[in-house]
Amino acid sequence: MQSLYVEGNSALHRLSPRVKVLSLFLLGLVLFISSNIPLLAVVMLLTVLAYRSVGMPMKESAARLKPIFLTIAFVALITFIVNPWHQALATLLRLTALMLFAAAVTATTTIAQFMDEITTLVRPVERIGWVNATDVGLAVGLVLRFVPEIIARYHAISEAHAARGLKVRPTTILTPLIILTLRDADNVAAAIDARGIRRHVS
Amino acid sequence: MSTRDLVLTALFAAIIVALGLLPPIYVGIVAVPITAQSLGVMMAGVVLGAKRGSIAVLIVIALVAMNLPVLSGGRGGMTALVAPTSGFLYGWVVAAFVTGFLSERLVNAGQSSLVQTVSFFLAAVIGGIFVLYPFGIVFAAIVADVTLQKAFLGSLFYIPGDVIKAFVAALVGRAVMVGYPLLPVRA
Amino acid sequence: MDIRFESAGASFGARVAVEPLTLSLTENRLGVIGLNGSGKTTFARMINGLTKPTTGKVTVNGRDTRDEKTALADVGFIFQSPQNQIILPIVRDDIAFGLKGRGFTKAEIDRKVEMVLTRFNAGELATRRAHELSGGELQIAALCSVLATGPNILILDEPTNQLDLRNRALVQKIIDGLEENVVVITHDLELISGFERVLLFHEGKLAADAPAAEAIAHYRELAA
Amino acid sequence: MDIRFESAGASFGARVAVEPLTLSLTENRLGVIGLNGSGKTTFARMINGLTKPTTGKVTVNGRDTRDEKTALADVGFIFQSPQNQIILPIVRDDIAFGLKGRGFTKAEIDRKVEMVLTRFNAGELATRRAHELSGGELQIAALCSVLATGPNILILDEPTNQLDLRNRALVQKIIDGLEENVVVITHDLELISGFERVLLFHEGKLAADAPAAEAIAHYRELAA
Ligand SMILES: Nc1ncnc2c1ncn2[C@@H]1O[C@H](COP(=O)(O)OP(=O)(O)OP(=O)(O)O)[C@@H](O)[C@H]1O
Ligand SMILES: Nc1ncnc2c1ncn2[C@@H]1O[C@H](COP(=O)(O)OP(=O)(O)OP(=O)(O)O)[C@@H](O)[C@H]1O
Ligand SMILES: O=C(O)CCCC[C@@H]1SC[C@@H]2NC(=O)N[C@@H]21
Ligand SMILES: [Mg+2]
Ligand SMILES: [Mg+2]
Repeated sequence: MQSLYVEGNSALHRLSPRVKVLSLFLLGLVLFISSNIPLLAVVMLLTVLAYRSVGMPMKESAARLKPIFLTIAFVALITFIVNPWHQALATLLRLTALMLFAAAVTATTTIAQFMDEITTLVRPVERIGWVNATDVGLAVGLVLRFVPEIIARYHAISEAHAARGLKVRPTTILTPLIILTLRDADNVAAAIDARGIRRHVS
Repeated sequence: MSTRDLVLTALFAAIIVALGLLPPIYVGIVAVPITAQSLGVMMAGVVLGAKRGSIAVLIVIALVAMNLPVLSGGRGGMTALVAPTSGFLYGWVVAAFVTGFLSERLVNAGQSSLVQTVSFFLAAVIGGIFVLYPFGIVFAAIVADVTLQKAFLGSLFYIPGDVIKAFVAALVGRAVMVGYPLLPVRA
Repeated sequence: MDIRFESAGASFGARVAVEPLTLSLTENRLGVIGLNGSGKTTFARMINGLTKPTTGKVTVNGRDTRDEKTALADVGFIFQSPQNQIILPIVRDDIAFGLKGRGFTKAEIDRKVEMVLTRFNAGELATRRAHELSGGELQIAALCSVLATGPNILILDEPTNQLDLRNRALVQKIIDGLEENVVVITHDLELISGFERVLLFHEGKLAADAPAAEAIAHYRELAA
Repeated sequence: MDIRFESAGASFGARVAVEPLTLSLTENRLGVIGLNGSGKTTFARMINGLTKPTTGKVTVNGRDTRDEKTALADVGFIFQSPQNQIILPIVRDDIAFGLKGRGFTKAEIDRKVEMVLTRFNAGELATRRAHELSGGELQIAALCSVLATGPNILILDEPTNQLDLRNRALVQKIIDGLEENVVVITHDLELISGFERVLLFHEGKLAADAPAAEAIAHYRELAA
């Protein structure tokens, strides 16, 4: 989830978030169903263009995608070993296209827009009475907000280890990380209440 | 759901997502990676309890369904929802629930630190291995079209790592109980 | 403003944070001072209902805080660590976020956001990311988010924390200029030195309720 | 202490946080002041090697910080937000934790923990939960953890943040009484008003390097 919002004013930035979120969803479906290689290749090329259009410098965009590419390469390799080659190629194209498009959408959609779209999407389900659409939107927004914060905390705590000459170990990182983020979360919850953001519950 | 519970579940969903930034490790020719995210699932159960822990996992699955690259190695979307890995993914909901359920019953503040740690460990092993693996194995066998036996043998690869993760989750659970007690308000 | 504490106190388990106290607060400016851990933040949270009294009751403009499930909408609160209070990463989005679900149209929300940014001369903050802001800018962004919803009472918990002389002066100027009723909790005594009413807390009890000079003098004795 | 900056500067991407500067610091007490974002924290982090210079070099007691993989062990650092620095949840455990793996026996570690707690008159903090401590208590717990390991130079980044008058005076007394070499970064000018050498940063550059009174006067002009 490193691929967070990138400032800019590209066509994708201006495109309605609803269209983006829906087409991401639909693309996932279509790519999943089809295994027609020429079609997949064309779609993949289109997603390359979409991703390039966001306007990130080449170096940054490559850095963002590197870990994902490695995974895709590996999954394709496994598929290649146990399946016919064209299936492996289809997997490679499919995953690459999806990844690029997901990266392009997350780079051009703000958290606020995501929250609004999800709230609208979930609204019909609300009738069952299981979930509250506003809460689902809020929860998703909070996840997107917390991820970079957790990473920043992780860096702060490993620096604290370094400053005291201590080795970084999973438990000595995780314990303070979780306690500190829990405390932050409590403060965020208090702020949400103080700002009257979840007034539908009262 | 109180605002606090909502925020805490979102926090643990975010912790699971963040653990996905650690690169997944693929062993052998099984298309299911060893991932740090299952540690996040165990911790969600241990720290938040059954209800909030399993909702945290559901939020992650909702993000996957939106095609967001939140699983280890940047995966998401249909290709992650109907794949050899997906049984584990759905099983995570139950795993977090069972881990949380057992933690809530087994652990209380009056016990010695050893008892607490061992109980959290057991809860994480039962939820995160015994309950989780059947989901993963059956689903993998169906999707990848291999025999159950083969899928079962393949899943043995994960045991050492998952036992270590259960242990880490237990230490974290115990430390949180000492340093930031949430258990009294669990339920 | 009209805040009443009627034998209202708050405890966390065995620890009493604020002992039962009876007070009526109607001043436009109120200062709150005291040693670390003396109960200032807890007292302030009782005003907006974030902390419910464990004994007695608190009413704000006639409403009992215990009757409201969540915090009172007409009491704005700037927290001791404002970075946790900014919920969405982009300042403009965050301000707008607090206005949603209140029956405003999108256009009205946008207008209100612009208005509050203009009020604090903070238009250039609109598109900035909250986590990149300096301490002073963050404080101002938090103020905008809270004031956009039009609270009648504003509580500021240590608003000059970490600020340099310049940002401190800016915050002081903003506080002095607010039309809203303001409650300021602070260790920065200059900030409240002109206030007519200052509460001094000590170990959860009210040790003074007096004009600034007197309360500050008493505080200095306690701290010595 | 013997800290040398030789045309040492630090940038983050395109943003220059500290412009290349050449300095030799040998005083037992050093103050660092400046506006928010002027580069004070970055400068301090360059001293213990948490931030490596992107140009030039920094040596501390003769060692080049670039040669050390991690931060220098003989430079203790109290962070601007000390809660990040406490690694284990209980104060006593945290102090002991920093001493592990240095070849001490369990008994020696326990003795050292007691010693440092006694030194700061903080015995009652030993069994407290770090996240529940008030600002002042947290600052003192962080000091204990760092000083237990016996650093030769101690860097304090805004140590009086959030503190009441009493804790502020306590921290001031502690700083004055430390035998260690001390670098204090602060917006609380009184804290460094007796220092013979104070560095004033402005937009990443050294705007003054002078006795306290002179540097402070210059700072006030900048902030006006
Ligand atoms: N959620 C909580 N759980 C347990 N104890 C708490 C809680 N909140 C506050 N306290 C305790 O209540 C007392 C009063 O705390 P409070 O935060 O109101 O102090 P304060 O005057 O604002 O202090 P400071 O100047 O350090 O901000 C302290 O002893 C504190 O440890
Ligand atoms: N890790 C980083 N990445 C990018 N920019 C940074 C980073 N750390 C600091 N900066 C920038 O470098 C400049 C100097 O920051 P620094 O933290 O040193 O300031 P400071 O003088 O300590 O300010 P304050 O008084 O607010 O603590 C600021 O513009 C800051 O935004
Ligand atoms: O990323 C996914 O799509 C789900 C991965 C599931 C991996 C499972 S969880 C239990 C077992 N332990 C591991 O480390 N990996 C597998
Ligand atoms: Mg307080
Ligand atoms: Mg700083």
